[in-house]
Amino acid sequence: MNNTVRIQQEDFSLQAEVDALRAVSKRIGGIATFLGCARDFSEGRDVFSIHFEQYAGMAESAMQALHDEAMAKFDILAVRMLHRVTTVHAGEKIVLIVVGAEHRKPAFEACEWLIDELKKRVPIWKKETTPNGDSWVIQHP
Amino acid sequence: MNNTVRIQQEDFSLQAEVDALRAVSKRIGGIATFLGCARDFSEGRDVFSIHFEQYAGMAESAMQALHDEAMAKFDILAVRMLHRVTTVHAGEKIVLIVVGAEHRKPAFEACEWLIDELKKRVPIWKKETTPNGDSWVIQHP
Amino acid sequence: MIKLLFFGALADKVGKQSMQAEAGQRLQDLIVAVGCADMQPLLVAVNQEQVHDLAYIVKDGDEVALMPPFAGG
Amino acid sequence: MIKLLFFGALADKVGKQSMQAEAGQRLQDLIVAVGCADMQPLLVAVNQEQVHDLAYIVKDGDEVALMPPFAGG
Repeated sequence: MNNTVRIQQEDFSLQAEVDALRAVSKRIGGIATFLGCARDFSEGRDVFSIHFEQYAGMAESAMQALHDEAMAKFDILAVRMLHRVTTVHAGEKIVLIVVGAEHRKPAFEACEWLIDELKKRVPIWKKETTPNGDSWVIQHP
Repeated sequence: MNNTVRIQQEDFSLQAEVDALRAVSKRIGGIATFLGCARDFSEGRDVFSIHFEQYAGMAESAMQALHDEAMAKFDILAVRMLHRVTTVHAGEKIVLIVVGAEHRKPAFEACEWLIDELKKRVPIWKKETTPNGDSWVIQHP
Repeated sequence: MIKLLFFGALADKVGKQSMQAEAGQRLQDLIVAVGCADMQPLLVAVNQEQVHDLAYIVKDGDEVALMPPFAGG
Repeated sequence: MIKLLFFGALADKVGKQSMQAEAGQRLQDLIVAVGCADMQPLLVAVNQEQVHDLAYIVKDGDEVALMPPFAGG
């Protein structure tokens, strides 16, 4: 299977990622995932598509650092993180976080922490195409 | 697709369930899932298999009530809940909760609330087969 | 008559999964009569709805379930 | 010489994605020199690590990135 932390253009398979994580250990009893998808509506206006841009190199190493920090900080057994950098349309997948742990509580905590921190620490930007033209998105906390 | 709330013997497909949920609305921006699997080790001893038993009828209606309560309580767009009632071995899937929302926070909250409440309110029991014989599991909070 | 159901560890202890019983008695008396009074914690459902008031008098046709704490997931 | 990179809305405003600049100047002076001083909030990375001390003097071969707040996920 591919690396546990990836930034890629191509779509990914939720099933393949969760299966790869489950194969890590039979001690895994709970798997929490977060899948982020493009919506057709944001901040009160239609969105036709979203274009993602990254700081190549720094983005992947920032994600790897989050992976390592989560493994140290939470009582979890495995993490997979993926972010697409391309142009997506409504309903398409953007980001995936999968966390496996013996028990559900740390799996949920780590999963939510990882997506929150990814938004703060990983150099990726997005530009939305709307009926009124293109605009860069300012992230809300 | 099948019902959004199900108790069944057969294994299920994470992919199929998440895809069915995503098809509900293009307003869905965040999907939180919890997948519970059988572990090969619990409470300090090996576990060969886990057998699940339900109060047929009441179990599915209790799950449906949780579904409806979550839809009313959280700012979410769709929920799918499945629980298997059969004998499973280490690594096999047991339970799945999938929650789709516009934003990630309520998706996580509802997903965690649903699995917590499922354990409290749905009449399902499990018996573990260990090297020392069978024993019914007493759930910890 | 009512139908009485036992689940999980309770079914093992009682040695059966179901039995018939007389209507007109309180749940608390029924629990004593079938030898489950010392099996705590004990959850009770009447017609598939959990009940907490054990003074409830079972009616003809009721389905009463005596259950150990749930352990799904 | 150093390499200067611009991302997202900053690249649009500056009208380019990268340029060369002289080593030996402080980050805060460099930001003023390339006309980005009024583009706040502004995040800065040197050699792919975020830095907060804008008194840092850029060295020959440094890769300096000027970035708007991140918006992944």
